[in-house]
Amino acid sequence: MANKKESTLRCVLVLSVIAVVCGVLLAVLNPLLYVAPSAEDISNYFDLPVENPGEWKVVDLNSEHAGKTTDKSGAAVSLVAQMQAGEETYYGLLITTKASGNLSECKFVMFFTKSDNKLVDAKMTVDGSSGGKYTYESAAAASENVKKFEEYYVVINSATQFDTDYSIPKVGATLTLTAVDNAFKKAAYYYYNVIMGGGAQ
Amino acid sequence: MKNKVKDLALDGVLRQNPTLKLVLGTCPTLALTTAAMNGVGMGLAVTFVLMCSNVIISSLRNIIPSRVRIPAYILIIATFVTIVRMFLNKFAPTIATAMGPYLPLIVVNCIILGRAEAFASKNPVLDSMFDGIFMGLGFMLAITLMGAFREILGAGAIFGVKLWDFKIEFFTHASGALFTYAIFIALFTYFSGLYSKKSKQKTLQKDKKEVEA
Amino acid sequence: MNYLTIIFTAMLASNFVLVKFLGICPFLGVSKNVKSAFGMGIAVTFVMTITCLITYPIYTMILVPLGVEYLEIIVFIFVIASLVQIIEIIIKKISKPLYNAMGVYLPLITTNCAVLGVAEICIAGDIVVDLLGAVTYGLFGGLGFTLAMIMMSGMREKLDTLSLPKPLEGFPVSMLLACFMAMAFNIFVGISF
Amino acid sequence: MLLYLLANDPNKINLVSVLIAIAIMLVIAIVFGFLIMVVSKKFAVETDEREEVILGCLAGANCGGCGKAGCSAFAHSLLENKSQIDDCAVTDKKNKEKIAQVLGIDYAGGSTYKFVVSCIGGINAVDQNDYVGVNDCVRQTMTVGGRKLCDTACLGTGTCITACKQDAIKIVDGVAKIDQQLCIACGACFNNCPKSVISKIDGSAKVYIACSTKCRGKQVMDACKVGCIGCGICAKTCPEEAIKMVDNLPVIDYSKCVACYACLEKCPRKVIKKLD
Repeated sequence: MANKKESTLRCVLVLSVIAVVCGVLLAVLNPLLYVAPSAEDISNYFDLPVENPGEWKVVDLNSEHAGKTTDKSGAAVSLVAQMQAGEETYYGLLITTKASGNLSECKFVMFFTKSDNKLVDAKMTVDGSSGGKYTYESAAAASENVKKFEEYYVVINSATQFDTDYSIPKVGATLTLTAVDNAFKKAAYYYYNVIMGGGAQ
Repeated sequence: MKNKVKDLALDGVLRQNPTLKLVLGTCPTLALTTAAMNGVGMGLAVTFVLMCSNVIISSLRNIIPSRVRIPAYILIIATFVTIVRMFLNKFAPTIATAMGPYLPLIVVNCIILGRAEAFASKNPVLDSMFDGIFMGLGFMLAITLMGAFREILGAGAIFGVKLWDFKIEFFTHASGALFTYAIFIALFTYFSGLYSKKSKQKTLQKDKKEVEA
Repeated sequence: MNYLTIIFTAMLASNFVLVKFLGICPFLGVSKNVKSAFGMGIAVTFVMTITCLITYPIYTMILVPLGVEYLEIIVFIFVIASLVQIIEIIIKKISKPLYNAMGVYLPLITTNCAVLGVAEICIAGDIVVDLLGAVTYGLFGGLGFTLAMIMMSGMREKLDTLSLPKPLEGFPVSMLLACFMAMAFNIFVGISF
Repeated sequence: MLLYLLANDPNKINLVSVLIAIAIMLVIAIVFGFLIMVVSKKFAVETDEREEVILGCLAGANCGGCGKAGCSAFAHSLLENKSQIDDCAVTDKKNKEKIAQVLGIDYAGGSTYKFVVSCIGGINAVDQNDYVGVNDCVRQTMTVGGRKLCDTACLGTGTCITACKQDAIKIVDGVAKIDQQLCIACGACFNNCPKSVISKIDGSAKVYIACSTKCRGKQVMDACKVGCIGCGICAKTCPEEAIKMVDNLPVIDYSKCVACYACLEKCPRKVIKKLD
């Protein structure tokens, strides 16, 4: 049975040679093609229509408040960047929400003006719903009226949540809507506690 | 050499179409055919991986001992899939996210390992390369057609371009995928059955004529 | 994430075959009769559990700390392929009857998307957060697979006696059957604890 | 392409991560490679080497299309001839011929066997009841042994038709008829006929007996207008003594038969048929 072609040593040798060659090939290719998530995300998602926009600079994440998608809040701040345009500084928050059931991870990007803590724009950039485009439209509609967020920013005084309670509009796509809702709550929470420095805890 | 290529081409796309005749690689077919664009992207990725792995495997076929055959083949296939994943992440992130979890699953796509074992490990390099290309194209053709079918009915659009507002949600769901796949296989067997019966009749008549002549 | 959710999601909410569409090739191929379907199901469950047991620690303990996550696909699939081969040989030697019932499907499992799928899901970290979670996901994912296999093969045996038009026989009719089963499983998708 | 990438940021590939990658791949390859080899040596089980050869010819796609669980199982059942080569739709023709040689049977190129329906009853055979149900011979035989009075009669409900992948079988006047041109002698009908009316005869056969009843004279006349009454004329007239009467049914020894068709002309019930 152990003829030359099948001897243990030869088999293990051939296997490890192939494995090492594959490993090396990938090890060499990977750093070249590696795209740092933040750089890629910024180029894809962070575009804010404002006159003489500066360059988005990544601000390091305060991991204590950023949270993870798996924790109770169901959303996490995955990237924070800052941009100087003229005299106004803008903050960009990239929020990733939890995947549940058929809805995979969604990504939202929200821009605030530092001077008056006003939410300038909120967009759903990665639509995780597998139900095709129709869930996106209903979610976008929902995020439109949730975007009355500006009134909320004024009332962000409580450390954690919005002050006024509101219910999610019943527009089908409940999974997507909860994701939108979680995203806005996490953004408010992070902005209030880290950027506004009101972090009581 | 010329008819060998034609023969492999016919095999890959028509006679032995991996998705419709051998019913291999069903997992990505069902999951990704929500849009024709996905079909094209997936098809290209599979064709690339299939071609490269067929070439490498058939060039190494005498070196790899038969007992560790499967792990070795899978290593080679996995390397190419990772390379595709890296290139896609860097140069075409939108397609990468669209394919999502199904990109790594090309590795266990039954077509690739199936062809590697059935064809590449027994035939010379050039034939394996052509076989890889045509099998990949056959797969791509099938899933793009299915993708278009489901996109037109399910989302009222084709290649992302909105056609009309009439939508049947059924086709975007999982069960719609199975339904479409069943119809496509039935149509394929029907027509190929028709074709082979006609060709069988033709050969019979030809034999009779020779006998009389 | 408590384990009850993992069990429910793995078995029903995102059932490997009918919701996530993984492992369809053996699901359609081997479900001609209930006995072989059950054998295949148990073999898949067995391999999926062991795969989670081995690939999860490899990823978390070795790949991530060393910063070589890109090797993930290669290492996983290599481990799965070798595992399947080893298990097949061992079972073939230890007990022939067990091998005839279950092991004979093992070579099929290497090309089974569900096994690599479960490894990917465990390390994605959105449901599974620790080793015990990973193993439960593997175990109940496999049982979900077996459940779907048994239901499918039970019905398919009845199907053979129908007189169907020629092109519809074989795969198409079993796919239509799976289509209705997928519809049934859709009700679980919305529910999550 | 690679050069372009290498050119613009050569310093990015730090050596350490390459070494780590090599180390991990090496360790895993050796560990599992060694495990596989040790296990396969220690747990070596002697398998019929013909199975390896057949497995080599098979497509190896392990798709399970043949109903068996993968190619090694299919090769195994081929050796115990529990399944036919044609069950595997994936393997191409050349390999199938190779497998046939290993199994010692001929394949589709004038195979050593022919399959014929040994019954011409159909509408001429008397029905003992009218069966209403799933039109499938298996179900019909299960009910009361089928609707025909003669227990070896073809029921004409087409299980063989569904079994035959070549569409070679048609129902003519209530009896299944195999078109020898289309038939590739895969034996699917032979395996699936519940009444085993389809018989497997030698490939060189020119004539066959289109009846399989074991009764004699009057009993046959009551059950079927055209059945063989076991008179034995064919056995007497055959110049080569190729036909013997085995419990009232003629059996042809095809090695002796010279196809002179004497039996065919003499048979009063026209039960002996020519094989085109």
